[in-house]
Amino acid sequence: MSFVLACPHCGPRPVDEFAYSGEVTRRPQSSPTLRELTDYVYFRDNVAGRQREWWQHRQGCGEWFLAERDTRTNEIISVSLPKPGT
Amino acid sequence: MKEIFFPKRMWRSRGELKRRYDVVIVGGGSHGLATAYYLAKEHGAKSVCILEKSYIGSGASGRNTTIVRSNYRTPEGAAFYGESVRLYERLSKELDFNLMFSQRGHLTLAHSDRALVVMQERAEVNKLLGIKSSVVGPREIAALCPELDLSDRPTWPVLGALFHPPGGIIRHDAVVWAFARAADRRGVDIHPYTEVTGFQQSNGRVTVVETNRGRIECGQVVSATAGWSTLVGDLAGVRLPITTHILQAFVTEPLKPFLDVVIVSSQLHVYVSQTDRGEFLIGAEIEPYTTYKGTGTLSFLETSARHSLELFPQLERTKLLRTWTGLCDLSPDYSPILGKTEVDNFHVSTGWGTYGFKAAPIVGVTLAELVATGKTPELIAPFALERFHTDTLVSELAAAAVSH
Amino acid sequence: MRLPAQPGELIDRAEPLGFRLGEYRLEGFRGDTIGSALFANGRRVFSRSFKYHRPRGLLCCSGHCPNCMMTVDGVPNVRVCVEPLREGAVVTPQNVLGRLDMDFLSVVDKFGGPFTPVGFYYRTMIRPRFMWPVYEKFLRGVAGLGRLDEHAGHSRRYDVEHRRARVLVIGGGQAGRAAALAAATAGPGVVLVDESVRLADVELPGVEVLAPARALGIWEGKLVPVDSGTVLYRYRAERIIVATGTVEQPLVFPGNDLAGVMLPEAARRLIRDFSLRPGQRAIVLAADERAPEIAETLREAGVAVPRVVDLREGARQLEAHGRRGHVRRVVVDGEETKCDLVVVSGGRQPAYSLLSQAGGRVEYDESLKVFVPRDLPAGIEAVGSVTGEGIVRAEGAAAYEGSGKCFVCICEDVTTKDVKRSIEEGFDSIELSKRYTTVTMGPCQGKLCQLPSIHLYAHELHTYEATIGTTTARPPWAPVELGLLAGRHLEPTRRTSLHFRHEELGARMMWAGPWKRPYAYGEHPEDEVRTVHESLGVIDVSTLGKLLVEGPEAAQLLERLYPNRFADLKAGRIRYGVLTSDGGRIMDDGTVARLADDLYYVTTTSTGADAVTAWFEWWNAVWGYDAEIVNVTGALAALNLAGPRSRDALQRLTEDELSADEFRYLDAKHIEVAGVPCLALRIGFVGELGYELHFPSSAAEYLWDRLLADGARPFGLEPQRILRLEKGHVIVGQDTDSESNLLSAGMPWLPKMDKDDFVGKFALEHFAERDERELLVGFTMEDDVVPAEGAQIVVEGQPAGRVTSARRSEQVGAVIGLGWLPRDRADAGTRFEVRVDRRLVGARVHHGAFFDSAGERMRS
Amino acid sequence: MSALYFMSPARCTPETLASPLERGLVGAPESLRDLSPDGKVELRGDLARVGLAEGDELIRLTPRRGFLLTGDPLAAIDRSRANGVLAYDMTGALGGLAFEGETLFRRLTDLDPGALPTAGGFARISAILVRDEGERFRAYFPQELGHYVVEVVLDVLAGLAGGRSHRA
Repeated sequence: MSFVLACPHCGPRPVDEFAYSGEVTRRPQSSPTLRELTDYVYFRDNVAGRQREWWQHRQGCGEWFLAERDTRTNEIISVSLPKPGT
Repeated sequence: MKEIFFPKRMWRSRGELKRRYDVVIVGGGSHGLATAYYLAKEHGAKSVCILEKSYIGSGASGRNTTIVRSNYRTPEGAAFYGESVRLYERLSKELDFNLMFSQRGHLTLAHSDRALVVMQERAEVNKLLGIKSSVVGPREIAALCPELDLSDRPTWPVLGALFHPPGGIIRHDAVVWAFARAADRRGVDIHPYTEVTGFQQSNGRVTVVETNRGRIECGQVVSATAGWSTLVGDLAGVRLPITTHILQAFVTEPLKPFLDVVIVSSQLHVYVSQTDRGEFLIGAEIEPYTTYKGTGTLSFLETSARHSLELFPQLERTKLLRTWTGLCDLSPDYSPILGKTEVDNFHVSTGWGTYGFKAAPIVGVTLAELVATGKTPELIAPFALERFHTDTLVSELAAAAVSH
Repeated sequence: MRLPAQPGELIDRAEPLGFRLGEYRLEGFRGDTIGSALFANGRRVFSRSFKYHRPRGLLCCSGHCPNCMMTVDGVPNVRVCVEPLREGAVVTPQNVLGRLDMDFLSVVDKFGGPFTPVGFYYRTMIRPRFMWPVYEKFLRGVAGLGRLDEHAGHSRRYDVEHRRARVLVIGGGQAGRAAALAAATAGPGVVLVDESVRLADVELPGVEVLAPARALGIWEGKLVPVDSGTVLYRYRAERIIVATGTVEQPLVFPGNDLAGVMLPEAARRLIRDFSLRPGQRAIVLAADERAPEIAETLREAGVAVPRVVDLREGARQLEAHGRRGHVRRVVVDGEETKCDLVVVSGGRQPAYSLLSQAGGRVEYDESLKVFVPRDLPAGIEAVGSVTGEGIVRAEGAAAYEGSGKCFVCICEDVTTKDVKRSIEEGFDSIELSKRYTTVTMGPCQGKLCQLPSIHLYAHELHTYEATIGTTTARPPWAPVELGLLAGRHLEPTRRTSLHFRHEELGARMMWAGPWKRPYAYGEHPEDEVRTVHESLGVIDVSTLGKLLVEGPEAAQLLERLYPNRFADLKAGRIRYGVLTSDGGRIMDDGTVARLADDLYYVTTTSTGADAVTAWFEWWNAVWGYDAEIVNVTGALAALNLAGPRSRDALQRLTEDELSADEFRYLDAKHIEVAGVPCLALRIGFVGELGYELHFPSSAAEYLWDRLLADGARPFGLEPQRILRLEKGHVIVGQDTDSESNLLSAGMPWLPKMDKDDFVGKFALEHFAERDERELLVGFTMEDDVVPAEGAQIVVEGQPAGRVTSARRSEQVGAVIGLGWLPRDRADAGTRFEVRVDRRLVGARVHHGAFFDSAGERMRS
Repeated sequence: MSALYFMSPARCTPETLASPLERGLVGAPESLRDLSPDGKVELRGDLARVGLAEGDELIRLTPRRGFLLTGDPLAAIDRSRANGVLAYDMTGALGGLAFEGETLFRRLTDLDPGALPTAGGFARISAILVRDEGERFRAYFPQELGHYVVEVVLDVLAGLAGGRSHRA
């Protein structure tokens, strides 16, 4: 068990209940160059610091949400529900 | 041998930074030190330094589970690691330091027929490349490792295994120290507690390395900083396809010899070996989320203890003594990223996931050649960073999960 | 042997317990530890040391050091000083060649010194190379401590219990008890954990006392696992108060490891807890203020104390000598005293480990000369001597001079000479030297050697302890049995509603992803294949992932998730779909049936259900279509009824019309079968006329029984694999891997590139512009050999491709398969070679199905 | 007729139905009760608009996702859908087990027994946990894991009773 993550609906739960889906990326809008595409598919900021990332409360309510976490300390700064289409 | 009676310094004590080095290697782990050593030995490089932010071997080199093997899935990977094992076999003698390379055989267990197929594929690729590797059934496993629970009692009974006789364990710290000593004796300056804080560039080349102890002009730069390679890359403006994760391991209290071979189970996400000191060394898979915080997790201890006992129920009253974590740089295809980048004289060794230690000597040989000649050796050409721009990956994923 | 009853002694003299030490039968009392009982029987040597095999006796008597490790009832490395005595216990010494008091391996101690300095193994046994395995075998043999019983295991039951505490107090000394009582005034939920058996009966109003039990660490989220023997209590606390006190530190001087050299607490426990006299004639050596108090305790127990040395007065030379490992005399600055007990106090080091794990900083306190915890994280507090409070500064040499081996680290047999040598050799940081000398890496994990070794480093390097710093404190605080961490061994196993029917029918069950599935029902899977071709087979496909996608924008969602088109699919019709990643790689496949304008029924592979559900949900969280995704995998059983007789057989169980005109290939219909409402899909993975029935899982056994009674013969996964291979159907994840895409895997017809967008479209656009290096194609073997799945396709001696599926097919009359071939060898009819059992066997590329290539049978 | 009528065990002839826990619970203590046949409906949409019948129990997982435990799932589905809330019959999807004892609960899950009902980790799988009066609990979990759950619960009970395993 590692750090505790607060699900927007269920509250604080051990991180093992959640699925992690990586840092928030920007999908190219239309027919990107190969370079733009591979940058989106493979390359990551991988910051040591505050990172916006996707989580799903897989073992609980099932919601996908966004968290802002400091990757140096695993401190969760905030969680929020996604605003689709943005 | 005579150093037993007449102790001699392994390396010079930390000196002042010189104003300029031809080659600046960032990272004083097995990769950086090996590169420095081969640069000096094979290419006569006279002006090489290592910058290490902590003590040498403080990162992944000193935190791995010391397993060495070459039974990879891709022909590119198997050929590369095959050469690494061959180098390791000669290394104690070459460096006159006993690395205690214990080639006691490596068994990757299959608990499903799907896993057996993947092993079959690895075995076939390996055989074609001259690497000893074969799929064995329960009877042969029992002969190789009578201690293993091969009954139907476990939730995931053992169906077969990939047997790799040259695989084994090596004393990881000794590899670091032996390379450091050899590099030092050939004139490489090792600067521990020296952290890189920036790079100055002109005309697409790094010209100056800035550190917490001052600046260095440089000819070429090699970054071999597992765990932190994204951050060092960022300083040079080189974006990498890397995420950073923790990997954990633990040892038990020492026991008399019990387990000779190295046992790995991808299904159970656990690998078990017994060190020459008698400790059982047990590791698992990386944590799924990215982090730079090197604290371990209780669930890792619980899960890997449970899974180890599925394989070796005899260990139930054996006591866990010490745990640790290390940072891993994960690449999208589970193959390393090695060689040139878009900054002309900035080279990387990264993306090793959990496999970096196994490759130290061959990384040293090939990166030294690249730095010295400017040409990418054929053995590492498939692992160029560029493959992620051209989308031609070298996927070890099918063989991955846990394959230590 | 025992002293008169001491106040508060733990032993019950009315209840003697018999036990064995090797061939001797000995006796102790209930309440004794094995260690105290052995001591009462005159035993002074308990073990042999790790490297030099020196005789070792009780040192800490607190379960920290390895000196009393023995094998008890077959369990190695038991610290007998804290292990309760049981009737009939069998105790055997370990790490001994011979007897405890006559260990042949102690030759290493006598003569090995100059040959075996620190790190000697790195310098030796290098040449000749072929001898190393022989040397190594010897090295391994002499290393290690206890011997594991290879037949042990499953001897104990371990459980895990999750608990919560408002306030968790760790350590039941004065400070801990006071803190617990104070916390209890604010309400319930206060728990106090202590290692001592003495706390077991202590009553503190409003406090739950858990003892003897040991907090193993403080993990993120204020998670504290507590070891109580066979139950691991996982506490989640709102507030944690650490009151772990201090650990007594030994002194470093020649002979400091002889049996009879003890820490004050060891002597005190022997006297107070077990009414034992720790020796007859004692010398007290203290670097702190405790010398008079220790001497007083000893004298009260009838021990003669001829000499009490306060080391703060500046002794320089100090050494102990012994005979056969027992201390006999001590020399201080040239003055010799005979004795059989030396009680040493090197001061007390706060037991800060838990605080440090929790994120607290550890700092050297120059005035106290110990490391103290600072800057604790929120919700974590420290009280009592663990903070440094009440500790008196200890003054003494980092190491006393004299002749003989002088141990900094008892566990690992590391001497001051070793440490000095490591520094000389360049291992000049605490972490480097620790790795080289192994100081602090033994069973006590630095409890007794970290502070002394840091003093020594500081002294040798002419620097300050604060500069040297400590090594990282990592959990666990004390060694813990793997069994306790593991807990119960049961693992989730998914079983279909028909699992027990399969078992009753004698199916060989196998793991398929997270599911158990029948491999085949008999010895000959080909018989089951024949049944499907000739008459009627039925397979349990309940493991298929099943998803509902419903809502006004369900069509748009699927249209964007899949490369092919689903918006134009008519209600009641089915279409095959493949999911790709945004990198264009194949992820999963299955069928999509449109049940109504705004309702789709999606199937996935058996292992893909959860991942595909999460994948759909994630994309929809990004896009926000008005559509719901509901995973109904477990709600529905699914049976695939296949074979030329399937229509007739099914028709007998339903009143709904099944004729070829009414119920066409790729139709989805609601029918009622034997009183069970079903969604029937006319699809044909196995290539014969077939119906896939999806219906409530609770009716599975009933419907299965009815179908079998009507003549359907069950077939398993293996026959299904043969059947689909005959059709050239791909199994995603077997024939494809993480790099396969729709173009290379032979499905260029599938993606609809004129759609505005779909996941993977951008990548496919680029794939279309390049030539794939390799292609997935079918093949037939020239000989009747079946290559292993994974076999290599060889071109000029090099691996050039691989077989992903291969089976012998009666129907085709040949060995057939699928595999990846280089593009220039992938044309139909091209000959290539596969490596089978060390030889190369020819094969020819075959495109399309191997059998009924027009698909007439499944459409019939 | 709803396009999803094949989801509902209630539309099957009653004698065709079986419970996933049936075999596992043979000989089990009476404190364990099989709730698998009870009606369970998954709801998607504005939960405030769900009309509840007497005895219906609504478990809210998110503002737009909930479970309805109901004696008459068919009626509940019709009512919900009429109110614009999507409803799915999950009666066959979820096994259900009632058990007693907070210690048993604590040996199965890290969830806070004071914060039920909720969904979360339970016996290394995912479940919905409900607390009834006193120390009585209910768990609902994927039916394909039903045998496993019963095995785990019986095993823990054996441990609490001082035994080694319910099989040994």
